[in-house]
Amino acid sequence: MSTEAGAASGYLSITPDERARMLEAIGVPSIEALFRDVPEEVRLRRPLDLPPPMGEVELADHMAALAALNTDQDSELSFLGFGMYPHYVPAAVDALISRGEFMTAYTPYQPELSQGTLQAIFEFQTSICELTGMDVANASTYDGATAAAEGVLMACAQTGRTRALVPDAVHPEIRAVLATYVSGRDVELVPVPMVNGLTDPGAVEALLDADVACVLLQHPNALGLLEAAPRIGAACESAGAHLVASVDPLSLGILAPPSAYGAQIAAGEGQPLGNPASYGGPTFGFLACRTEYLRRMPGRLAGETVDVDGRRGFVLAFQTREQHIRREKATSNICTNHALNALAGVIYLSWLGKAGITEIGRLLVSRARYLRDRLALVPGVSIPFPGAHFKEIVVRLPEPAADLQAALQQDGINPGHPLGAHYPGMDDHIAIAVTERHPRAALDRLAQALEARYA
Amino acid sequence: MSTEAGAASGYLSITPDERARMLEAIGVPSIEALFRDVPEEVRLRRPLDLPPPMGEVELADHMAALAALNTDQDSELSFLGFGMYPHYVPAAVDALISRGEFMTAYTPYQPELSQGTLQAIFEFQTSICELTGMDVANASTYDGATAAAEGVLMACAQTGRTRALVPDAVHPEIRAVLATYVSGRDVELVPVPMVNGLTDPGAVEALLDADVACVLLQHPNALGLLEAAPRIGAACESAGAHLVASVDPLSLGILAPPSAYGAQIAAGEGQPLGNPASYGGPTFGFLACRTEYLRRMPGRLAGETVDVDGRRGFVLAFQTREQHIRREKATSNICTNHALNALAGVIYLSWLGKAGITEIGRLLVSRARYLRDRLALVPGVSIPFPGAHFKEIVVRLPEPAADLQAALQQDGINPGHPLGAHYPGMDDHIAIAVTERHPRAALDRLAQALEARYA
Amino acid sequence: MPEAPPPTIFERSVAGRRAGRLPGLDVPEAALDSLIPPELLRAEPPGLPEVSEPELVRHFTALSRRNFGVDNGFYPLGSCTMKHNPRINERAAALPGFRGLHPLQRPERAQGALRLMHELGSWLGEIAGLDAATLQPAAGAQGELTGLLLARAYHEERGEGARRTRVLIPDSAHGTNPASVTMAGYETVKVKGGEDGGVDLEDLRAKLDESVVCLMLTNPSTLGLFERDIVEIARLVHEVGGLLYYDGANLNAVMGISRPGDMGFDIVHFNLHKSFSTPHGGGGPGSGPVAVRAELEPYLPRPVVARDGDRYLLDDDRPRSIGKVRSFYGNVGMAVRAYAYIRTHGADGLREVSETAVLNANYLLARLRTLFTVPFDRLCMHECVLSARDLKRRTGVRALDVAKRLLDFGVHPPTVYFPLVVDEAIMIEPTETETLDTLDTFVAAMAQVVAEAEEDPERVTQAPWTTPVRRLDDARAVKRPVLRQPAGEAVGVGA
Amino acid sequence: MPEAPPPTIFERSVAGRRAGRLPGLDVPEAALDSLIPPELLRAEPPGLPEVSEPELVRHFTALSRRNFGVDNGFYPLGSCTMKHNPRINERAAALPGFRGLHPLQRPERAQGALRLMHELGSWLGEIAGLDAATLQPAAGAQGELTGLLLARAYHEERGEGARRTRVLIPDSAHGTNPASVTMAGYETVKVKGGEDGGVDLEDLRAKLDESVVCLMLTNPSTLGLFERDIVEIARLVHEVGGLLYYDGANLNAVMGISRPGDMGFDIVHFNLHKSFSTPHGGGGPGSGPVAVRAELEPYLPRPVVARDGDRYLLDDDRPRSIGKVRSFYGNVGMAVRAYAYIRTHGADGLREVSETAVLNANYLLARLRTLFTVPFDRLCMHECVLSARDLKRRTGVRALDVAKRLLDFGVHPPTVYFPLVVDEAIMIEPTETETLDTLDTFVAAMAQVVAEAEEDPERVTQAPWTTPVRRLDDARAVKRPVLRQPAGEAVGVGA
Ligand SMILES: Cc1ncc(COP(=O)(O)O)c(C=O)c1O
Ligand SMILES: Cc1ncc(COP(=O)(O)O)c(C=O)c1O
Repeated sequence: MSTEAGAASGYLSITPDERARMLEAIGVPSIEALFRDVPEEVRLRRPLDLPPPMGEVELADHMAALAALNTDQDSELSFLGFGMYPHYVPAAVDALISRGEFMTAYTPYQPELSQGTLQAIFEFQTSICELTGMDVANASTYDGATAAAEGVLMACAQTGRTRALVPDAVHPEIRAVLATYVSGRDVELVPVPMVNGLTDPGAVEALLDADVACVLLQHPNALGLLEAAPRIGAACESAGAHLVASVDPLSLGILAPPSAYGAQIAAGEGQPLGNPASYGGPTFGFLACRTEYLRRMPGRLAGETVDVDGRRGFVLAFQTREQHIRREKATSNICTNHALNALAGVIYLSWLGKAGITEIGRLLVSRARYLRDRLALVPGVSIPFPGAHFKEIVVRLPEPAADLQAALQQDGINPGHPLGAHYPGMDDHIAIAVTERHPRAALDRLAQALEARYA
Repeated sequence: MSTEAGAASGYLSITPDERARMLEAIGVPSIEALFRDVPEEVRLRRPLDLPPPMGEVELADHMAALAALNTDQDSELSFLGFGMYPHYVPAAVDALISRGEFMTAYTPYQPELSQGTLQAIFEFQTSICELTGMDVANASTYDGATAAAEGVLMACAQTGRTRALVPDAVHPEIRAVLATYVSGRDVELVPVPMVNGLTDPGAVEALLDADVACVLLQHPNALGLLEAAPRIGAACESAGAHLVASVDPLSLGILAPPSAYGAQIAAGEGQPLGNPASYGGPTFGFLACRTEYLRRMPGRLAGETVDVDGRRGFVLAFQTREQHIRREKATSNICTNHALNALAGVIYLSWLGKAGITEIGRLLVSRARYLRDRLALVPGVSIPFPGAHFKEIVVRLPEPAADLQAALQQDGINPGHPLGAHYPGMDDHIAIAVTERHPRAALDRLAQALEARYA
Repeated sequence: MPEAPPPTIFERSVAGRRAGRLPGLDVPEAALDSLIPPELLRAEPPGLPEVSEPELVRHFTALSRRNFGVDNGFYPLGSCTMKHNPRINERAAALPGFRGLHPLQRPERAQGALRLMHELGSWLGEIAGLDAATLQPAAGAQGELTGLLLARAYHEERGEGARRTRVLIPDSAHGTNPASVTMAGYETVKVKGGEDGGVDLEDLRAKLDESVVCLMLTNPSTLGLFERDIVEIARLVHEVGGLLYYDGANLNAVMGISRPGDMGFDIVHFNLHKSFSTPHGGGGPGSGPVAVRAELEPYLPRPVVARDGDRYLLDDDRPRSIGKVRSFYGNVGMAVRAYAYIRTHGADGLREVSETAVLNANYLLARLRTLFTVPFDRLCMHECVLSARDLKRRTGVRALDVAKRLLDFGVHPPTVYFPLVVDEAIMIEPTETETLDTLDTFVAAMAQVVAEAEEDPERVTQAPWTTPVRRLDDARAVKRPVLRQPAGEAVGVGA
Repeated sequence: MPEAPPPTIFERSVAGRRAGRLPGLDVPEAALDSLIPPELLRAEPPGLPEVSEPELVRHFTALSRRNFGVDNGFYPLGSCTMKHNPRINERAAALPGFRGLHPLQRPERAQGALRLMHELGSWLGEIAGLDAATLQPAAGAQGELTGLLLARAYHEERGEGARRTRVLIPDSAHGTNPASVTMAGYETVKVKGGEDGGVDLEDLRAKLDESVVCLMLTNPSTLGLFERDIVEIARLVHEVGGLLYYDGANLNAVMGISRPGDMGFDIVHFNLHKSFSTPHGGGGPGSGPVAVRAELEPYLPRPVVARDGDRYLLDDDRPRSIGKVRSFYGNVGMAVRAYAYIRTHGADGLREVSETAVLNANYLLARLRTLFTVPFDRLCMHECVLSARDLKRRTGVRALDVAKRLLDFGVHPPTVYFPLVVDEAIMIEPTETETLDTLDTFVAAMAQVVAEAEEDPERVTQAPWTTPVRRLDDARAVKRPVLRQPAGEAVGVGA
């Protein structure tokens, strides 16, 4: 044992005295003796090369100092979006998900002790079904990208086909993850070109043949634009392909649900629902499908049942799909998912409610339109894609977007995300996201900054 | 009803429909009719003149903007103390006291539903008794000043005497509150002068006569110095007066407890125990006494007992002292006290533990001495009071302390609290507090700033 | 899951364990007795618990689970206004700029806090219909003491200090009222209640003379009834030179509807932890600001938050002030929450709060009136007081038994035996934040309890049955007082 | 206090209620169908619950109270490392600079996060005895997939991509291992366990050839036993050109004691939510960083956090990378917690963590060995696996029954029926954060359950008795699946 007096941290609970008694009960002379099965040649005979320990007092200051090196969304007027958005996280969400009973529990394998998590998942599943119009939703995936990837794999398995159409207008993070997920599988990804910032429906129609398992449609797409979802859905249907829709959950108060345009599978990034950005994670992905897909669904599913006394209760249902039962034949390898983030999601959706989900949709689209119209008037700035949008708009600048960003950040404005790294030829394009936390004055401030710069 | 559609805030739970049904059940035609007992001449027939309502999203930003106008203890290197100290609040304390079961409960009048609060108070009382060496502690008072004031009133009532000696070295906030508390009572406060920053024990001895109920001794005193507590305690005893000691709870790992120098009553400010400064409150006061004083103790007392099945449980004991039973004959008017802050206190003390309370005392006195020695070497700076100190020191500057403070704050250092407003002739004195959050480098930074200024 | 009664934290203690880790000594080490005179040093360390963080967290989590707050269910505790505690308020108070602000920070660098305090003070003045306010008092009772001392200062400046020594208080008043009178060095004189639950004007007239400091009233009264004669009462009190004091515990009934100042009150205390939604914390912290008429403003506790153009400052130069009632400026952390609450609602919202509180209480009164005795047959305000007098006569079941039986239904019982003027009082304050479903469920529980009282009274008189502990022996706690873990006994029990 | 089964949040819904308030429209209002083509608009709003904030808080508080976490008691769930979740880690992750940091913030303005990620990566490398690490995988299973794809890239670059298709996995492995193999497009080949619980070297040799991608092992194995032949195993696998993959779920046994890299492993995944104390959250989020030998570094998911002098940057120019396994850079919020955890302990502290974890497990094994069957009579590492085989034979009571009966004692049961190679397995992982008292109480509970099994088996086979619900009908949940609140049905039920 490293230290003779007391434990190395306040998280350890065995005193030196107790240790001695325990060793005696075990019948070994020392801690060292417990490790006798570890061959000498693989023993580490030096201390790990790690920085010295810190007590909580110093650690708190150290972590605060590190955090202070980051410019967070509230330290500047930020229009960054492109996949993650600084939506408001209600105080009640944080207060509730940090309750130890939720936060420190494992996956609800023992339902009798886990009714809280299980019922919350059931309510989460219901909320996601309500939003998407699907029949079944799982308990969460890691993020929106893996949700989409799992969705495509499901569609390939279900249809027995091997090609998936993946428009360029799908977010590059999703496309990248999908490419990795299929890299070992017999699945071919076929890109679909973009016209005017939109997936070209004609190209989709042309590419749809009897080998195509599905189209992955992001709507609103990576550029914030609304796709011709009904037409693409109809095209899928006539080709016997399935539609996997990746959607922004906050759009679904005003936008038609995936079910309405024929999707069999809906996926999405849950971050806008009560989850902070946290430099990209943890957030959660959601995945929902038509009943036909139920047994192909990866991950946890909570279901309602009764106990031996007839009392209502919830359990993990259809576990035979999962890796711990089905092993190599499982629908996916996912085990630990993003339950606490999904819990934040269902609390958020309950906070927002039926009226709120519609209201926020209206607010976001209206503000985004106001900003787009306002920026269109700035000399030198233009609107490259005329289509309808949701909460994020793309504008074209008279300079590289990265230059604008660097300049405006000096004055506390982060004007959005430069698109050049993602789309060739779009160096002067910038994606600008608007939320309920961006009042008109904030939008005007951005517009004025551009006016001043390009005057 | 003000709004026809929906409630004014998310905290209201009655819908317009329900309202109509309820009015019907009551048998009145309108909300207005419920107020028929309110005479027309006292009805407010206009809206209150208040700012318009704000939803949570905007409110969060508004509150953050207000908060940003304040320079908090972590936004500068702060040596402010003089009654409130930026001690570290462990993360576990915040996590636990914010649990709704604790935070949203009332005073534990229904013990069957309040065993959590009651047992925590019992543990708090035990901790305070352990610290102070007293027999009985109450569940908390509003703050250290009211605790001291209640202590003095207890001593007057118990001894049947009417004068209390109040040294100038007692913190001005305590003296001010005490003066207010006795203003309507037959109690006379007699000041005791300070010599070298200390209460003059000779003066105490001279003033102690058969009319003196008690001496209020703060130890360490307002200037951070250690008083001649044993001598003053002995003097009290021979004069038949009682000693009310006001103490810093964090000093009691290394300093003799009030019981050791003859105090009958111990009081103190609990802020150092796991409570943030919050611009002065809420924190808590603690009040403890010898058994003889039990029935004079103000406020709540939790006691152990058993239920009808013989199970251990806790209740509010000796309620016949309190205002809700004894009314004008109660020991005090205190009702709502500072239970949640005291809960933070007992969690903090359990976090610190027996070893920690001693360790922190050593650390603080050592750092303060280091700083005092270091500053004594700065040209122009002197140590006006040579006595032993705990965690706060006073130094004398070659300029008004307020000038130094204003200058150093420009560079992110708040050098401490200028004493001129509290003690005549001390314009060039500054009280500098040191905590476990002030590593040597921070102390050196202050010293270097003074060196630079006075070079 | 069954949770065994947890041991105390002292019983969990094992020598050598600890949760917290402090920085090591980073300055030259010196023997303690070289820094501090040996006679001032402690011989034995205090016997604080020795636990690790996992145990610490589990222990206090377990304790919390043996507690019941508004978050856990209906809490119609009359006179306590147990409304929902909004979580955004907690977030606001936890902002570093508020939470970590030192009270001696220079006002130039505390402008956010000072502005908030100044605005809250003026809003409270507007709500009360009075001219100035202090946020210093820490709770309602301290607000009362403050108010009485303000009255003293007022009378003293008018040369009437010695003459005025009596404070009139209705017999239905809360215990803190008379206790505060004593704290202020005055004498309590009780005023009887009249037929309709209001102040008996005859008795009031009889007791009013020039020795009166003030009359302390709650309005609505602790009976939940609006004082219909308030204008006349104010006239009478003022006629003899007395002041009118408003105990704001019941303000939740009248916000935006009727203002104490307009009723004739001169001094008002608020309970931010009642009307303005700050959490009760299991017995505090609260906050008891006091608003007054302009004539009383000079006496307010010092310092006063003042405004000079765009700047806010602490004015401590207040020669006529009564001084300080607590250190620094009061429970500013609670003021932050109350500020957020008022800002959330605005004028119409606050009015709707009160309207709904009164609606809910009258709904309960209407639905419960056949089950219990209604002492005063009037519409109530934000709470209603029933009596178990007849139930007791019929069945032997008392108000206390009803309260205890309700525990088995997962609701916190109403206040019982207060106000004292109603025999077997049951005082129900639902607040505006409850749902109709909750109110109906409560009515059903009450009906069941009354039915049980008729059919099987033991079911009620022996209740509760399902709580973590059952009825506790109060007498034993006084006869054989155990007010702390016996020293030494505890440590090591857990091992 | 008895808590009735709460309705669902949908059943609490009443039309017209809402908790959240959004800002009003502050830009020119336009008809929605002028902003969005009508065919893209939604006809009916989604049926989200309509509740006020008080109900929202009460509902999820009530749900939480029907849950059990490490904060509530002993949680010796084998393979899950349910250690205490330090609260300072939560505070650190909630700092605005981490919590509110956008992943696309320019790296110049995310230096704190990048530095933390870079340091954590290098510490994990040091702990694993390997050269480079990625934090991108979101959980252990994703770490496995990542590791397998790294192996694929490695073999492909060596021109062996087509040839190597088989992944060897011991039969005691966790289900994610074979599932990940399938995800990666490979074939799982099972390797038998030997007499002493280790890999059967004969069987391994028989299955090793040049078609092998890698061997996936946990060490200690899921039996809680250290693989004594690890050096030989590594040699054999490497000899045929295969790689050695380390499933880090059991790393808590060997931190600072023995490093996977030194054992011969080439790829290691960590579970920050196990060994490094980040909370499990009722099923995530976790975090599954992967460390590799230098040869595999070029294939790591992009971007890689790189260091250039004092600056940290995101290097996305990684042509040989396997690509991305999830969006952005992984669960950075969990990395913050793990960083704080490692920083708290330092080298000696981490070693003591493992030593104590192993001590506690062996203590339980020593005290429980007479109650159950011990499949392998060896010292265990951080967990021990017992069997209820003989108990079942004698009494009919199965491992599942033992688990269910333990619920009545307020402890979470151990893992049962895993690993699959042990009949009626009971897999106990106490972790290092438990007190001796807790361990002893658990032993006593186990002894009582066994005694009951002998004397009154129904007491055990019908358990639990005291949980909020009793045994639930799993079959019904599949036969008559109810996976969501039926649409429409719910709303208004609460009214
Ligand atoms: C009518 C009334 N007045 C005064 C008080 C005292 O208020 P506090 O507990 O805040 O001191 C109360 C508290 O319950 C009350 O109900
Ligand atoms: C041995 C082992 N391997 C892998 C995993 C999968 O890890 P995760 O749940 O983080 O995906 C687990 C989880 O329990 C495990 O115990």
